[in-house]
Amino acid sequence: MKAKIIITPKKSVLDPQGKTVQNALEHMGYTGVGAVHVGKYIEVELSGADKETAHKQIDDACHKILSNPVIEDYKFEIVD
Amino acid sequence: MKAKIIITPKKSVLDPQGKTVQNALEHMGYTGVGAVHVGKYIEVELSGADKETAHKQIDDACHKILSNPVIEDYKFEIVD
Amino acid sequence: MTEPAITPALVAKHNLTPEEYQRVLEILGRVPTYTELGIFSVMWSEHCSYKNTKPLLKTFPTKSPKILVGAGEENAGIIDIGDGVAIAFKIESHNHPSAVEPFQGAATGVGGIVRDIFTMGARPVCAVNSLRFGELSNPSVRRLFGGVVSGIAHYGNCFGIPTIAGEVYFDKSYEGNPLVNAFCLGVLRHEQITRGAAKGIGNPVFYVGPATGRDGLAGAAFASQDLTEESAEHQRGAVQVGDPFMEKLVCEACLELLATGAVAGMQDMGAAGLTCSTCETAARAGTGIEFELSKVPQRAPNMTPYEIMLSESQERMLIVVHKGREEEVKRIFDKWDLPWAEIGVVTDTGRMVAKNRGQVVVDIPAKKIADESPVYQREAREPEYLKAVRAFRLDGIADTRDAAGDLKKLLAWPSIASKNWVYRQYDHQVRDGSVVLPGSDAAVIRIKTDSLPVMSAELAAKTKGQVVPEKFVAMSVDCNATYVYLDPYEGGKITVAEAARNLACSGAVPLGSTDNLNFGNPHNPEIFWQLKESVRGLAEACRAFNAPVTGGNVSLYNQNPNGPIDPTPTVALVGLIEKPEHITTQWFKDEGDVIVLLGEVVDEQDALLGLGGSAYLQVVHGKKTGTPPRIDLAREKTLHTTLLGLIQSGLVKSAHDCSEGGLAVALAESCISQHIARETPRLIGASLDLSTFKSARLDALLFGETQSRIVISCAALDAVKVIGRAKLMGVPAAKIGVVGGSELNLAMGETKLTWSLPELHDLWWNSIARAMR
Amino acid sequence: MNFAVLQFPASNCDQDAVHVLKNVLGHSARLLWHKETTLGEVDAVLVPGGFSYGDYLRTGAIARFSPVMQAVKQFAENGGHVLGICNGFQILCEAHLLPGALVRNRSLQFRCETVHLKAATADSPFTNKIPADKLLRVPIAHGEGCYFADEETLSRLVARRQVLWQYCDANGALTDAANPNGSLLNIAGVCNERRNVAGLMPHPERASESLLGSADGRLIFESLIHALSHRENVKVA
Ligand SMILES: Nc1ncnc2c1ncn2[C@@H]1O[C@H](COP(=O)(O)OP(=O)(O)O)[C@@H](O)[C@H]1O
Ligand SMILES: [Mg+2]
Repeated sequence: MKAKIIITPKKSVLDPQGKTVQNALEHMGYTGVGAVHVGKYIEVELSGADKETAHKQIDDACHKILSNPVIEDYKFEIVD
Repeated sequence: MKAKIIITPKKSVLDPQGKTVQNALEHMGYTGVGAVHVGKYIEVELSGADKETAHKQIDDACHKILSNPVIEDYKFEIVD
Repeated sequence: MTEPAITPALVAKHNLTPEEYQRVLEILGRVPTYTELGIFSVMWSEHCSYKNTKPLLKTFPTKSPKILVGAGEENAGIIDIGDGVAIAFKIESHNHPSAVEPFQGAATGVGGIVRDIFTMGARPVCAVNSLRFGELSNPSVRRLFGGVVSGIAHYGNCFGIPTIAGEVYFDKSYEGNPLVNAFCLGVLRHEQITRGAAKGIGNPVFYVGPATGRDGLAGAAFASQDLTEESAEHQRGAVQVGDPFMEKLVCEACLELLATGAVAGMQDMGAAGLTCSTCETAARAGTGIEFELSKVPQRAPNMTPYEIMLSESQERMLIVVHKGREEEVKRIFDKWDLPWAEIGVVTDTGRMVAKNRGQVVVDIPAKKIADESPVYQREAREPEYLKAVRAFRLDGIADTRDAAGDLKKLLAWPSIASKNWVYRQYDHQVRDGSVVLPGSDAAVIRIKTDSLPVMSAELAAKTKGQVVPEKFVAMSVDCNATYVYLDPYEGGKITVAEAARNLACSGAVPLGSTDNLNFGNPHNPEIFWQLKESVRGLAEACRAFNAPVTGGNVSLYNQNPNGPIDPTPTVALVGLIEKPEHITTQWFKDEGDVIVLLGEVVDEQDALLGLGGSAYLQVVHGKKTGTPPRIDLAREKTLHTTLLGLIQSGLVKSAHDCSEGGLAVALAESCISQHIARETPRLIGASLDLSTFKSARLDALLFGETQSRIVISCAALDAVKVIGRAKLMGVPAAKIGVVGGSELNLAMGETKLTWSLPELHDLWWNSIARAMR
Repeated sequence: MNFAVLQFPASNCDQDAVHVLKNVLGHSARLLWHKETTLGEVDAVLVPGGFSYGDYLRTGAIARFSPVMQAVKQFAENGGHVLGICNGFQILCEAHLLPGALVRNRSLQFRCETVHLKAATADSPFTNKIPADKLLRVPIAHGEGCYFADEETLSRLVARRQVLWQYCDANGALTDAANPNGSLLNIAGVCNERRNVAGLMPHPERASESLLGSADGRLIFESLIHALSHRENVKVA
């Protein structure tokens, strides 16, 4: 099993990185580029445990250590 | 339209961040945690253009600027 | 859009008392709009108005012939350092935001103070910070500590400013109430001083920098209340995120723009953002200002006038431009790819008027709100706990039986241990000016011609490409809050004395100071007493050392339901070193050099022999009590001038003051603190004989914190001269040992102690890193 | 000599480089804005340290696409000498003017400290003045200075003596403890195959005056200046 986690800056929070990448893409001539958001991708390999327990554990970990709930949102899926 | 891009360190590249997250998870008592890999998630909002053109542009951008092929792999999807 | 009706509940929610609200009604002659209510709320918060501390701040010495811009006049004070060059510096707190989000809170704290400095027209050349946390055994403290340090590193490193000094203390009273005080120093020529005044009726007003979002909404008001779960939660929704990259561009663009001469006035948007910058600039110039909110660049959709006025989005500036010179602003900000907008105009009405799509939403007399905030004379009462503190005697404390072990414990105590875990994360060398890096008593930077901001054509013609002689500026930030807690007045004096002593050890003469008063809730008379008494001490000491206060910051309400912080009036002192050869560091230099102690080894007049409030009592006996050591400012001053005289005569090879941990810690640090390169300390031994000093107690002799003491070393041939000259000046001086060997040896009559230097070094150098692992 | 020191948004060691080249070493040096498309009259290009574009996305990734970098590429292809320091090294790697890449320090923390460096060869325009047994004391200040290249590239670098500087301890040994960031083979700096482009993470410009603690970094600039004044008439720009 694997957990695939995506952590992104909250929409209400300034994302200087996203803004800078957006400007760079525009400068390089890519057309039709709108807002860019840069976040983190975390892949956790999981052994044992059933999917449900894994789900609970990862959710908890996301909340407690993997993301910073003050400025970030997270979502994840557990895949085989 | 949106491009969702995932950039991960190549397996051959040292990933101290992944290792640190793995240790932290173990430390906190999460069980069955295997290897952890930490990468980047980039979301690009796209206007106009058809999906195919968007696909081409994003692939190009990933190759040229969003990832560094020496150390990273990328994959992406275009969603509505 | 309909705005909420103004009700007593809404007024209370904005932290305005009924009397204050009455005052609002009088000033306006009508009921305020919702936006106006918000404006009064932040402008009259402690953070912006100093309404609880103004009477105290007036007691600081603020004048000297060298002061070009004094306390309270502008964003930062400015002092002349000769040859047409001046320095601007200031300290500021970001405590509450750091408690909520340590990384961003600390980062934006750095951003804010750097902005204050370049707003004055100065180029920021170095940063300093003063940090306080709970104890490292607590995981949530470690998270805060780690987050704050990496936030400071992130912002300062990326901006490209060396962070060259600071202090870090760990004490239970800061658990949940961390203190993050950031200092910045900049340099400029006298002619380049820029004012935050909206001068020139009819001049256009520009907004430059990134778009306004909902971040940090009413942050100034948040900083002006106790830290509770509720207030923190409220603020979590609006965390300010710093963008040091943007700040660097804004700084460069502003300095470039100032050189065109097109600028009539400039002010950063710090606390209370657009509100504060518009009404303060108008109030300073005695003018009015009128602007259109829909022209303000906005990051989020559907922002209300209230939100736009109160947002604390970072890295924004307000610039008043001479009419007809608008193109220059546009050209330069376009060059740096920075957003700008012309949002308004300077008027002669004396009012700050904000319109939203043509409709007036704010109309307030600028001077009244900026300068005529309510002022309170708070009640002060001596705290109860001081009775027990004063009653404490050493009777119940047995003298040390393991002095060797005690020194090791002290060196490994996080508040004394090396802070390299912190400062190695900061770029402390960018800008090619760091002469004495973190790790000695005071940091020293070099200022050279190309450190200065670009000149206007006019100024360039006047200076004719003359090279400014290199200048050496030293700085140190200090506060022993335990002392202040145990005796606010003496503690206040010692805070300044220690900073001055650190400067003296580096070879510098004080020029001025800036202070950050971090306290609990001033409505509590015991806390207000702490505040009042420590300000009395600070003021007296600043006078004694000729270090007038050029500005500072007040951060009250540093308390959570578990209680207030120890009173922490941090002081940063800045001084000048005349010649590069006078720059002195704290570590021993050469084998055979003689070690001399300047000052009285133990203050026998002190019933606690310097052990009250000492690190030793805390670490070895678990007691944080007792009256702290006394200080005699006149003697201290003589000590500094004497040391400076010796340094300037080329007689001193190293100088290190005795502070926490006393003589033994100072000696050990002189043996182990020189760091040559990664994994390469330079350890140099010493043999001391303290037999001639008759102290009743060994612990007092070794670890007592009697004030006004400095350990110096000099060439053996010079020792007699050094001691003679010191005595002539009335400073006690005695040879206490010799530099050399590979151990630290101490003899006192029968007692012989030996420490291995690698062991001491490891305990001292690595203990914070170990705690953070 | 005529040096051009590139200036990207948020370069922050640009003025330091100019200071050393001009005031300390007495050559002519000027800043060159990233939007410029030509280099003008120059003998060598210096890509300074800093946080170009905030180092957002990846260090050096965005700077690489500046107009001035296209001119630098051309200059290098014509044999012109280019030296990248810290962020400049990262930019040159991103621009494929140098092999490999720089990734996060293994400590995951920014590191500012002085390191000992050893020149692995004197056979380059950037090391010719460094005595064989001389250890240089030079500061580093970076968060992403861990040098990485795949095995094949690495062995090619070694075989062709493109590794120019390595982190070592006070005795010159290439130990793990002396390695501040986890770089493979303790690599602190490399050059290209043609040996006219080099980059290193340490900051020689911060070690060019004894007042600042070390003047060892000057040897690197002096090597370059020596090479430039003895080069054959290569046509550049
Ligand atoms: N947060 C920090 N940032 C930078 N330098 C620091 C920090 N904390 C401590 N230092 C440096 O470590 C050294 C020792 O600090 P400290 O123990 O407070 O000295 P002292 O007791 O002499 O005032 C000083 O050079 C100081 O500037
Ligand atoms: Mg000291």
